[in-house]
Amino acid sequence: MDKASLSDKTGAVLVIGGGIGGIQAALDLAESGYYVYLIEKSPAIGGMMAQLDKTFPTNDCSMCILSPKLVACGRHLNISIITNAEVRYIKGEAGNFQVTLVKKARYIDIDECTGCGECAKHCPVRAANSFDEGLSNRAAIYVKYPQAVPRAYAIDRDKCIGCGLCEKVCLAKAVVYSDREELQSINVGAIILSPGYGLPDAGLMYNYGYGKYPNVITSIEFERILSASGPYQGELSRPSNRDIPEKIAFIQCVGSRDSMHGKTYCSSVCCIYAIKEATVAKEHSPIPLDIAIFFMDMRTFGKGFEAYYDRAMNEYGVRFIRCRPSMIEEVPETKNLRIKYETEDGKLIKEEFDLVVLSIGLEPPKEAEELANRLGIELDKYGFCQTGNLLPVESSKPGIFVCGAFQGPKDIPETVMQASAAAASASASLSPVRNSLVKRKEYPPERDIRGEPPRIGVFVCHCGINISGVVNVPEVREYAVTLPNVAYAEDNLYACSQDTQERIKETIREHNLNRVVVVSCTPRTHEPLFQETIREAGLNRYLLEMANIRDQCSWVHKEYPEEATEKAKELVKMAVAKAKLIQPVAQTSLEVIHSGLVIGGGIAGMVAALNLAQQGFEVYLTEKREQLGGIARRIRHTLEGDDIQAYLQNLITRVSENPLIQVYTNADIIEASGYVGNFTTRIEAGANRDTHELKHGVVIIATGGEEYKPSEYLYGKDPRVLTLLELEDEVAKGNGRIADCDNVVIIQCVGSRESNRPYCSRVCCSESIKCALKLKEANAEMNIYVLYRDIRTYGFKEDYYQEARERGVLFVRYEADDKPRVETITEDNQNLLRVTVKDPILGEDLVIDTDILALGVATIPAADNKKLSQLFKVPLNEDGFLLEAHMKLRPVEFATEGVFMCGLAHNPKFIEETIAQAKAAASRACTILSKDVIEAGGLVSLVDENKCNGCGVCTLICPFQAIDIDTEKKVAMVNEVLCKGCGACVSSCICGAMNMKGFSNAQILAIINAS
Amino acid sequence: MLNTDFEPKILSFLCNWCSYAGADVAGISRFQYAPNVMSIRTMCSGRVDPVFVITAFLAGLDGVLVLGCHPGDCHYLTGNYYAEKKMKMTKRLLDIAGIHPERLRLDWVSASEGKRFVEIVTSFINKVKSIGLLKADGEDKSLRQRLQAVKATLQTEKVRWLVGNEIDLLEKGNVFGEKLSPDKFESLLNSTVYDEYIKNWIAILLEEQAMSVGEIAQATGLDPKIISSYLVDLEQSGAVLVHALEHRTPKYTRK
Amino acid sequence: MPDTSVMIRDTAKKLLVEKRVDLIIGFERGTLPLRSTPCFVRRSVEAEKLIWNASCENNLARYLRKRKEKVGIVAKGCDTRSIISLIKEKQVAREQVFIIGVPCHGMIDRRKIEAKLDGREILEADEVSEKVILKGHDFTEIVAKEEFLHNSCNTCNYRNPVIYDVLIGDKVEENRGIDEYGEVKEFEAQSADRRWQSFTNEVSKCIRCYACRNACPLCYCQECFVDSSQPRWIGKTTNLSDTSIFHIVRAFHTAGRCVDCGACDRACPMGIDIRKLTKKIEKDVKELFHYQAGVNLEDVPPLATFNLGDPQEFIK
Amino acid sequence: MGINKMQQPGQKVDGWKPRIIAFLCNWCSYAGADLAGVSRLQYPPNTRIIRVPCSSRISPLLILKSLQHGVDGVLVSGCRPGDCHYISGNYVARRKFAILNNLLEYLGIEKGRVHFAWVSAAEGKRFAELIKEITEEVRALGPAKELVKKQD
Repeated sequence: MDKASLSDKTGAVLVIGGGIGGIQAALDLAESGYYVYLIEKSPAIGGMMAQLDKTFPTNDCSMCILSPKLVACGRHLNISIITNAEVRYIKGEAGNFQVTLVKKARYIDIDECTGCGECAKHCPVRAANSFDEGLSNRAAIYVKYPQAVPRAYAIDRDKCIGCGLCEKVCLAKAVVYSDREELQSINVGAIILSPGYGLPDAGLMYNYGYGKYPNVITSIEFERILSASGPYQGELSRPSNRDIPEKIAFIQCVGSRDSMHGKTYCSSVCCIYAIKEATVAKEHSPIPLDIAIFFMDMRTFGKGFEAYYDRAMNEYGVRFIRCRPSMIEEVPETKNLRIKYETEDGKLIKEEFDLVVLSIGLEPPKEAEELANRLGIELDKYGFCQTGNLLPVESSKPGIFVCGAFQGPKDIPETVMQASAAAASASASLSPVRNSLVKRKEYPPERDIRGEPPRIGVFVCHCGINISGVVNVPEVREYAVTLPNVAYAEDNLYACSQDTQERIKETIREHNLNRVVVVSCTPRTHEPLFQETIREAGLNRYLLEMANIRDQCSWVHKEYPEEATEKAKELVKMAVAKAKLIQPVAQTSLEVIHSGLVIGGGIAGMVAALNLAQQGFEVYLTEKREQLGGIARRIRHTLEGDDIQAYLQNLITRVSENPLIQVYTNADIIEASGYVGNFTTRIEAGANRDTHELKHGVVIIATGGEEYKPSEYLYGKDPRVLTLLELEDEVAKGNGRIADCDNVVIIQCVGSRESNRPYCSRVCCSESIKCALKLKEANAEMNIYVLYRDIRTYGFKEDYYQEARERGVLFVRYEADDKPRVETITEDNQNLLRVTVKDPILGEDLVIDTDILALGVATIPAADNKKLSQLFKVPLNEDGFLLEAHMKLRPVEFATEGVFMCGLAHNPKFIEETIAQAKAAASRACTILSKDVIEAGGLVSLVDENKCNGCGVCTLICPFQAIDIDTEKKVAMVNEVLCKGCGACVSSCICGAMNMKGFSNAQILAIINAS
Repeated sequence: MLNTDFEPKILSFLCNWCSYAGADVAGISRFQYAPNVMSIRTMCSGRVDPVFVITAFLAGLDGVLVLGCHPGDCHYLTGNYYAEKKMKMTKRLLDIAGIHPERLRLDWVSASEGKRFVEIVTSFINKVKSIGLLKADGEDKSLRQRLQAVKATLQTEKVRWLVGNEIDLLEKGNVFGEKLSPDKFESLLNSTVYDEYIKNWIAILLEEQAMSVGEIAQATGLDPKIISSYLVDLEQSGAVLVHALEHRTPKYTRK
Repeated sequence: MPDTSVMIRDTAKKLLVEKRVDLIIGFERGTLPLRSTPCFVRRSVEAEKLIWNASCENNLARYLRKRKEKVGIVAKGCDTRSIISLIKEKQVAREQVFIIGVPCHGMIDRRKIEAKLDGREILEADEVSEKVILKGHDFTEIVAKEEFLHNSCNTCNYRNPVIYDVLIGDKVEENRGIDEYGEVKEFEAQSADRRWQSFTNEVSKCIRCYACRNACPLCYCQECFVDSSQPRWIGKTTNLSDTSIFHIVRAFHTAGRCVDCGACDRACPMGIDIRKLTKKIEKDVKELFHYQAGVNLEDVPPLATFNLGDPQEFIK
Repeated sequence: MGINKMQQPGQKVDGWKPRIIAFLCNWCSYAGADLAGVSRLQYPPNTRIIRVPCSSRISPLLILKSLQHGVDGVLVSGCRPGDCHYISGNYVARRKFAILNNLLEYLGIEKGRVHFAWVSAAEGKRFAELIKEITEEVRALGPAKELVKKQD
């Protein structure tokens, strides 16, 4: 690349779609030195995830984990969120696109709107609330959901009749009827598509009674019903009469694996979300529920999913019925639903349910085609974004990347991984112009307030009438003046308005204030704003305290104005008592070593290393074996037909030739120390076992996985028994003996989904279909039997399952407690390899004398994981795979900052998934490497060395490994870079030596005493 | 069948400048009319708040007559136009509540039309007679509840705002500068009034006792699914909550 | 079988002579009958002072912290459990201590004997196997030792040292068929009012002398929360609320650490039933988290860890 | 100035209103309380919320100090298991609270003075209801008696 074209690039990225994928990509990029435009077609970011109640397989509250990300995005100096916006057209090419956006009129000034909701209360229009899937109603002026970012209302022009009442009641003067659709032109170097997915049309579901019968609902409607902030406030009830549905049926594969409607792919997530909804419903319900899930194959292939499935069945007693019901009809008197189905052994059953939930599939987003046309990218035959199998986040047009369900149905962690991967790809292509467009804020020097007695300024907000409609604000202000150390108090119509910020700054100077108490709304949304204001006035940002007299007072005590006023005063008193004790908090900067260590030289490690190098960082790549390549050396091609050996050779060459990558083979990690930004790792490598001491800012663990060596089914005892990888190798070598076989049997789930190894190995179903198809290619006459428990060809791999069946591969299901039997017998002087399996449909034994028996064996974690988990203080799960910080939103990182993972070390997965995850790990790592310094400090713990006895309880308690015992002084030391400020160590400290800035014992005690 | 054994109690609101003067002329002219009409003088027919009308019904009156100046003659230029909109909406609401809308009549009587005054009064009395007694101060609890729901609906700001701005919205245009078609306005007003009325009705029913969706449906004669939908609104605004669970059926109540 | 005291002396001498330890902590005879007192032996000749009898009640683990030298310690079952707690809390390094484990038959509670003698002064006391011969001015009484043991000894399940480097004599039989938490259960069975009444009665006796704290081998905070002025947690007078909180918090501090050696109980000059609190916490820790303090070196202290399935019925 | 500071502890006075301190973790329960506000769900005004980063920040001593100060009820609420912003803070807290809860009951401190709860960021309604429930429970108990510090 020549210099001129380098400088032509633009250091900004456009992210289209504000769901969790877009949010993650935006945060990664903004943290890595790029300016991000995040556009969202609706009035708020959050996407589908905001609609979910809980998330599998941990049943975490979706909003609890999403909302901090929303807020982080909303506050980021280098993310510009543009809502109600779409792309009109683009010009230019990778590195420099000119994008024209169209911003629909919102009719609300986002900066002025306080989100109080007075307008919606009065609006005369009642419209279906699509956030609740029409199960509740909203006004024509509305906020998408209570936690929305931006938390500003919008007017639905289709519903609004323009009566003007909202303007009349809005005291913030945020309503702007003159707002018009606008075009905005932006320049970006790359584009990331994350428009999410669509849901099937009602028409597709009509056959199931949807739209006809009120008690037939979609899974997303059921999700809203379960949600505590949903239409029924989390009370499980059915729409027809709000009774609790005692008997619920889930019907799987609605709009998936459905050739009638041209949706032959599997939507990948429905099995597991149905299990989630079933178990959550059981937990929610005050009365026992009977829940049945009608399914074809139970596809719980993700990390921890199989155990989740198992719990649903055995602990929660969810009934799993392997059948697609043939008919659903309503019982008119009760509005119950009668389902007719056939059991596996052919019995016809009619059963009545109170509620039927359709587990609907994921479709391409409705706007996919238009978007593709405008951007000039290709879609696949289903309308999802076309990507190369081994280039999972690259669209057909250079410089445009894709992530999430637009690329194919997938769950949240896969989406988050792809989002980070897309960010990594975009970042790699733009690294020369990193940091060229980001904004940095300059502040006046901080005033030294040491030695000054507290002089507190109190600002009491009316919030229009939101507070003062209930609380007597002037009375609160007058009361505040009487409190000790309060030097000044005033009340403001809106504390958060721009003119009040100026007013606060002026007042700080005029009255020489050194602490500020803002008495208004919740610090969760407004603290940063006021912190910023006082910082601009030269005060340390931690010299702020807030009293929440709106969300937690005036809004919730409308009927009791006097008591609300009393409460408000007391909240002010409590805040002032704390404010008196707050101190400036210094933040220190620690330098970051701009290099990374990648452990493991398989595809995962190499892709991660290469991406880091492309992003301009030095990389040490260690591989414990002699050669790079890992387990992929044994894989010839993918199910989709990609040539893995060619890919691998190319990758090895690129890694080996990259000047920024230093490869160590035959390498072992001996010792590791340090923390994020500043690790030191000692390795022994090479034939001579030379010791190297590596200094690096981040670590990526990509130690890979291994093939389970079975003891089952005569493996190792009879040469005709092979693992799938061995069979693949034989086929690829063109072993004539194999092509001549009459019969081949493949047994699935060997060593997986067993009590001692309960997880699903995810890839084996597709691998066996891959082999079966190859064998059919070699010899179409061959009889191939696949003995399986569930066929888990999720996503587009389902098509290959169909193909295999069409080409005559026989699939025979067996039960876990009635496994196939394999024996060698001699008959007619022939040594036969005999497989016997019970055919569940015929109920009889099927006996096959096979020429080859291939085993779909488990993928097991690398033996090294254990050692590395100890060296880098990161956890393993029960199965021995590395355990991420959060199953949903932090799939490649650990609680220990600066340490990341990818590939089979995390869980069994396909190569394309490994590639995406490796890039994701690189992306997350670059958010650290791209900074010169890491800010440490803030509201963190601190140790009183005089009180500490070094007992070490805090080091055990700390989830972030932020505390160590100083071996010399025998006292605890807090690493301020790692400490996240939860305070668990403070309350756990035996000797009272731990304390915490911003929430010190003295401060909390002062609040208690002021209450 | 006409029941003539009773005399309905009628309240009339007379505008100061035309109708009241018209009634005076009727008196001066010694035109005779039935004695069961009480009159209240207002400065303008536009002053007659629909809430007054419902309050009158609740107080036991059987018919309410609102009389103002002829269109174009209003002393305050447009007061009678507003009166027309308000009464139209009130009648609609009465109809929704199952109360004969013709118990309320708006008409025009000029200062000189003594005879017309008597004719209108007489025909209105006869009309109300033909409809029958309302007796909302009597035994019929459901009637009172429905009237209360109507009254509450008439007190909501959104309903008053729409009615008060109807003329402007239709003639001058809305905040976006578009003139609304009468049909569009009508249908919005209808549905707003209906939604508010049903919600108020449910809330009033639940004030008395906790009820399930089925019981509310029975009391209102509406489909349970529709009740369920309005309950969502009421729950979200905090007006109604689940009181208790009877086996699997939740019962709702006011706070 | 040779006398335990003799064996302790021999072991101590040997350890000092071989310079395997720099200091032996053990017991010597006290100045009054039925009393022994901790002694610190640095030279082998001094080892002759060392004794062992049923008045060696003190928990010597109390003296182990902050020593630079290598220490040999005479330790009963409860002492070894305290040592384990201290090792886990990094206050003592295992390799720094040489544990001379002594199986224990229980220690005599002088207060119980004094109560029996009803004010008569003991001038001499001799232990003869399971009996104690008490002599005064004008009396001699022979009592069975087991009737006068400390409460904590009566419920003890670890009479034998849990860890040791050398064991003196043979292991003794552990208590059998005792309900360790009998008293706690009895208390639990009372009405809430009664319980509060008893608790208040007990703590109202407290004179805030902190003897309990000072005797406890695990109360080693540099600054106890009652002495803290930043922040001032509680008042220093005998105000009932302050005193109650002192006792509750001190008890809570021992959660998962207390081995029920009874040192606090013995130290209290006002006879407050401190074990009523600590024993309850011990019981709960065992029932809720399946943890017992000082029984092995491996388990993570219960309040420094968690299980996903920990009990939470009390949480709404 | 507290509403019931004028009276002696332990006395039930007409019109007496219980006072409750609620320690809420910033990420879930405090957010849940905010959501109750945004949703305008009404609950009694007797509770004073103290925001802390995590339920694990709350030590038994802070709870005892609240009781000593004279509040009639204490609530400690954190994220539901699995939701903790700090990964495991609520699990660590749960153990401490289990011991404390048992101990307080053991000492005869009335059940219903000290409450523990999990409230997620989506549970505005639950928060409002929880406060109602606790307020009622505490109201039924009357003014706090045990542990309240009387000036000597």
